[in-house]
Amino acid sequence: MLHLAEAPIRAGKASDFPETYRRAFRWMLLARVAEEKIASLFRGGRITGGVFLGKGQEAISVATGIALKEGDIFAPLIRDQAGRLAFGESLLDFTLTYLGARSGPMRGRDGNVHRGRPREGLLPMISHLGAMVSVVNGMLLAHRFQGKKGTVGAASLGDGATSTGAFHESINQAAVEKLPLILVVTNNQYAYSTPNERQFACSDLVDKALGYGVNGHTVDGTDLESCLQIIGGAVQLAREGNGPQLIVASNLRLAGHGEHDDSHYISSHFKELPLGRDCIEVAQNHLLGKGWADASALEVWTRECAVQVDEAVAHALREPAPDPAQEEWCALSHRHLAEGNSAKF
Amino acid sequence: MLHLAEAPIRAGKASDFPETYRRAFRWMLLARVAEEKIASLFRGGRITGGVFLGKGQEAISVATGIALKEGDIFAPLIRDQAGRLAFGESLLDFTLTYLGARSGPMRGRDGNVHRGRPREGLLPMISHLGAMVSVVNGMLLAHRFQGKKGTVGAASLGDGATSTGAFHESINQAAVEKLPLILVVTNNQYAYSTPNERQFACSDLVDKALGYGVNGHTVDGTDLESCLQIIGGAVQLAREGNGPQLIVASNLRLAGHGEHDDSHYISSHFKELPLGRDCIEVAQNHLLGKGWADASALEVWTRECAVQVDEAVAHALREPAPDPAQEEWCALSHRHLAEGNSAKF
Amino acid sequence: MITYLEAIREAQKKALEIDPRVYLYGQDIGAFGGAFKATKGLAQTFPGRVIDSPISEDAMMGSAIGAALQGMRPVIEMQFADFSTVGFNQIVNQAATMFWRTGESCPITVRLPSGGTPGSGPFHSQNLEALYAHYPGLIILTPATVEDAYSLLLEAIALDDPVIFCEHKYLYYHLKAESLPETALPVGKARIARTGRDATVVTYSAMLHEALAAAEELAENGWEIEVIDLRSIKPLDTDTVLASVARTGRILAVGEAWPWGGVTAEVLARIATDGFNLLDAPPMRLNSKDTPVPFHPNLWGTHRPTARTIANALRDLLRL
Amino acid sequence: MITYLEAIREAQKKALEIDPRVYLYGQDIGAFGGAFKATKGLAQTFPGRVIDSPISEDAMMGSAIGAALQGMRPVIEMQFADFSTVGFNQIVNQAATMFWRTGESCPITVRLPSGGTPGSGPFHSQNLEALYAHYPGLIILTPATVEDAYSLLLEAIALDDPVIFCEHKYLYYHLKAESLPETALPVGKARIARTGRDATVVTYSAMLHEALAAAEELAENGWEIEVIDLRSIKPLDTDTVLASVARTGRILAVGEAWPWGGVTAEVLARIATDGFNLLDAPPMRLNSKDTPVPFHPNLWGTHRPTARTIANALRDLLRL
Ligand SMILES: Cc1ncc(C[n+]2csc(CCOP(=O)(O)OP(=O)(O)O)c2C)c(N)n1
Ligand SMILES: Cc1ncc(C[n+]2csc(CCOP(=O)(O)OP(=O)(O)O)c2C)c(N)n1
Ligand SMILES: [Mg+2]
Ligand SMILES: [Mg+2]
Repeated sequence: MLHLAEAPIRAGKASDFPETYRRAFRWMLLARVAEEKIASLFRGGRITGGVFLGKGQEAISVATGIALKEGDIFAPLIRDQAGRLAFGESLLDFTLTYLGARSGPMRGRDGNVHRGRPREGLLPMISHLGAMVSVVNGMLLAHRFQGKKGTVGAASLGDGATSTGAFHESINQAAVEKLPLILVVTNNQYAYSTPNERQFACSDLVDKALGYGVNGHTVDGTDLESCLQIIGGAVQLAREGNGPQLIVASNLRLAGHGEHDDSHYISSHFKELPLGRDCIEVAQNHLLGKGWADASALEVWTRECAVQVDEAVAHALREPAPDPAQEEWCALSHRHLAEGNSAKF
Repeated sequence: MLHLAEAPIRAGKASDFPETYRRAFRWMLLARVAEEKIASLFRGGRITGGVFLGKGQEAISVATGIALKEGDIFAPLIRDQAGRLAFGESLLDFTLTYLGARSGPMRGRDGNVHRGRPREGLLPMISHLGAMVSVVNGMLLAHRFQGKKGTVGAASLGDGATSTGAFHESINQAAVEKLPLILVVTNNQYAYSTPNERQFACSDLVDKALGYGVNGHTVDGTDLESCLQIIGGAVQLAREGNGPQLIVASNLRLAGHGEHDDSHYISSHFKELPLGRDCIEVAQNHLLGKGWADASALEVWTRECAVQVDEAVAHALREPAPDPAQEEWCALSHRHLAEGNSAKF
Repeated sequence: MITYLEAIREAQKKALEIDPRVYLYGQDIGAFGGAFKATKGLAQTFPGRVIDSPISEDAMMGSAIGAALQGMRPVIEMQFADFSTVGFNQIVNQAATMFWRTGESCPITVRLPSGGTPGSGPFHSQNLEALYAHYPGLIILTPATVEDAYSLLLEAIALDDPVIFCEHKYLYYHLKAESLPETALPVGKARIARTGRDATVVTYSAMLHEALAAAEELAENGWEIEVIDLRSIKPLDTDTVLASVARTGRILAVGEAWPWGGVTAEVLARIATDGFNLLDAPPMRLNSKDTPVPFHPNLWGTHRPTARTIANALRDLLRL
Repeated sequence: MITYLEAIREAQKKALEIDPRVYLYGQDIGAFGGAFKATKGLAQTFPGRVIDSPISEDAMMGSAIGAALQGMRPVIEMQFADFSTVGFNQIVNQAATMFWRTGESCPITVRLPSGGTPGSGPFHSQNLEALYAHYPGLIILTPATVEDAYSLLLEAIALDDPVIFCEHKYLYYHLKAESLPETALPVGKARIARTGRDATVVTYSAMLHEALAAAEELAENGWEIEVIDLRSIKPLDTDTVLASVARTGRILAVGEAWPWGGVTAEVLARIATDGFNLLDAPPMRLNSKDTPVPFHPNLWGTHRPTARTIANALRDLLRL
């Protein structure tokens, strides 16, 4: 996997918490800047299909990605740009996929948030909500068969996805098998336009943990420090053999469902609550307040992010689009068993 | 609907608890005797397909059926013979369906436990576990649209069926819509051969209630008195507008999964626990102990049940089998839109 | 001018107006008006009858079936046809079997926003009509025109049987008509969209427009291609197709779905068995390729049949 | 003597023996040995590799996909094919698209106990091969013999692509062979089960035996019917079928599944397009009726094709 963005940020050793915090913050920043760039390309008509942003979700996402190690599994969802970067996905995978480049990991066959590299533990989501969790279970089961120890698997879900049968079957399966699954549910108050009260009736989604016999954790998703601690702690628990961990993080989606959506339906009430804060602003203030970074460092980081993003976009824009004539129209790895490669079939 | 079995048992007015108890007991007895008869016909090779008994489950089932009124909905599962009778299903529906008679409610098209009369609120189960619950939700939604008040809908499930996505989606749906759904989960310790510990990891299935935001109740499923009180109470709560009620009843399946199964896998440990008791014996002792019935009454009731069952079986055995030549091979109610009535298509 | 999407909205509006048993249920279809705005304004006009559902396709379908049994006429919107695979069991095993098992009809309408558009990719582009048609007990409608989007949807809601309504997203905004129709062919009748004498193209949904363009192209060289819009793929109007083949002697079936067991297979099997002696040349079919639907427009444009590939197939069929 | 069911068990046993990546997962398949005893004794012989699952078909399939990505070779038993509709999404959208999307193969085998037996009714009798074949990315096997039950299952597990293995419950105990085969035709090759020159019957799974009986019946009057066992319905061995039709000039396709878009539709569409000029008579097909599968044996026996109805169809085909 390409690690265009890795060098500058991973430079510092993550020996102490302020350093981890800074590192996490810089992934968040990079994700934010990268997504803003894609959004502007979208507005300029340069992106085909949907564009989905993680604005407001970076703290939760990065805390998940950063807690994972090589050999772990990560099944991100649509708002996980920050976590993907922290887990090790290259920024180029992001731009190449959004631009449908032949050289991207999805080769133009799939786009936008539907990308991954299964060999490196990064699962390419299918759209059907909830469907990735049991796939993570299976990878963890395989680790168990193969005698790999100490690995974990994390999957992201939204409040809305908790209503799917797939969510239920898979968390239950993980509980029965005592798998080291970390299920991060980001309750951003809405599923597309649908508010929580039309989605579930429990007072807190974490109340579901008891009914599955798994540990439950809640966290303020706007606060990077809490996210690093709670999610990091849950990952540790899973790693040490304590079975599945359900984390419910609260925040507000600070963008449309996709960039086509003006999200007018989001109640202004939420915007005034602490959960309506922008986690990047919160983290920035925290950095400054604690003296873990000063204004000029923030400026440098922002500039560095812009440079990386511009490079990744420029690179992707130069890459050739897929060529249907050279495309291998074959859905099987055993090519001789595939049918219908002629247009007539 | 025919009510062959109704007259003698419903004769007494259910004005007081002992009377309700007696009434419930007699449905249990009738169910037990009827099922034993079908089992013996099965052993004699007179029944095609599977035979599934509710032995050990009668108290829970009858308490559900008896708490329902005309206009209510009931979606029984495979072990609900007692509840079906109490709800008003005729014993003939049972025998005619098991024998595949043309005159039965399923006309030989479906058999054994797959029967019902939707117009009378009795849903014919499909086999896919969990699938009936949301159908009950829909009927209750319709009642709401139609301004029908005070009706409830009950659905039965087993411990195993709680692992289905359908269970999850439907109880959540009922909670969101605050529907008067009563979900009776009978934890008989096994799903076919699979013990609880391979099915779920929570310490008690009722712990799921909190995570859905619904009321939860537990009950000793071997004790008719508790079943009548707890299930009856839950039905009352739903009827009064308190939303879905999840009831978890514990017992042991005292028969094979079906009559083809010797259930050798059932741990003898369970058989010695209180939950391994036969609810009919428990109820019989209770009746005698309380002086609500004497030995001769029990004998009379048993004889009456045998007579009713014999009649229903004899009647069904005389009924003609379906005639393929007269069968209307048409899956649509708009016959003119159906295709393929010729064998060639 | 009214678009295909607006026609779908108008049909739902009319159904809500004329029939108190009708209600709509789906994700984000209430105040928000749906992912495609097919129900825009309806929640406001019909309070309590246009209901947001949780993301629970199985329970959505199950509850619709229950409500239908109890006398209602639910119309369910799947956010994309592709997500109906999660509610599949309720549709094919509960709704589709209900009448045959119990004699009670199950009048539900399931709207499936179907088909490919550029950039939609493998999970927002599927055409699932053949899946549902394979199961007994369902009616499958595939409107290709604004008029049919309106009239077939109204008829679907009025029918006592479960209907899978495959509306094509590619036509939502593109396709326009002067006005909504007053009368229409009934469900089960195909329509001759263009008359011809040299060959018959049988198709449906978005592919109709590609086929018409191909016919137009061949007309420049004097070929007269008859184009049939199936409208309903179950029931499938074999008679109209046979009558056309009787005139032209040649048939090409075109579908946007995958080839194996799709509409084109069913059409050709019927024509081969019942119209064998009417054929002057081997029948032909053209489908999308047997891979998932690609995201990139370059690939997508090659994956599905187009006017160009249809015209080429027709030249083959005419042995040009 | 070894039965079809025993062959399935032996294939799983052998796979567990020769390949440490193989494990089995399904409801009640562990100590209990499965609803049909297809895994009897295997949990004891291979501790930890034959695992009871919760009643969660979606998660069963999803976990198999994950394990396959991570280098394992899961074999999933659905308790009945009919229940795979609940795990449908993972099969068709996750497993089937994996290789095409990511270039990573997804070697899972899904065993579907399929098909009708007397008294099984609408929800324990289904034949779902056409559903899965419609989606790109899956291989669909339909063994009709004890030998194929063994060799195709072993090959399925060895293949790098997802395989839907449709084993027929009617054959489980009835069908017997002397011994397990040492060699076998590969996946994708049909087998000529009986040679003939007057007409070709193309079929698969349990219907093979009905077709052979029908051929036997017609043989009494001197007719020589060729019977082809497809073995694999995707890929479908069109070449073998075409070669047979080239000899006989007549074809009848027979399937136990529902008619619309089933195997018979696909076979006839291919023969009509690619073998039109080989045909001396209109091709024919015979399927189960377009209703759910009935419970009562009287109805069931009429719902599906039988030796008698196949023989009748053949007489039609031969214009007798
Ligand atoms: C099974 C399924 N049904 C419907 C959809 C369409 N859909 C995509 S995202 C979305 C909303 C998801 O909300 P949530 O889970 O809260 O995540 P968020 O977008 O808020 O991050 C919906 C309904 C889907 N992808 N899958
Ligand atoms: C979706 C689905 N998967 C599998 C089955 C097969 N099956 C029928 S009954 C059963 C066990 C059910 O156990 P439980 O829910 O505990 O009910 P019980 O039999 O104990 O009353 C299984 C696995 C099914 N009917 N539906
Ligand atoms: Mg959300
Ligand atoms: Mg049980």
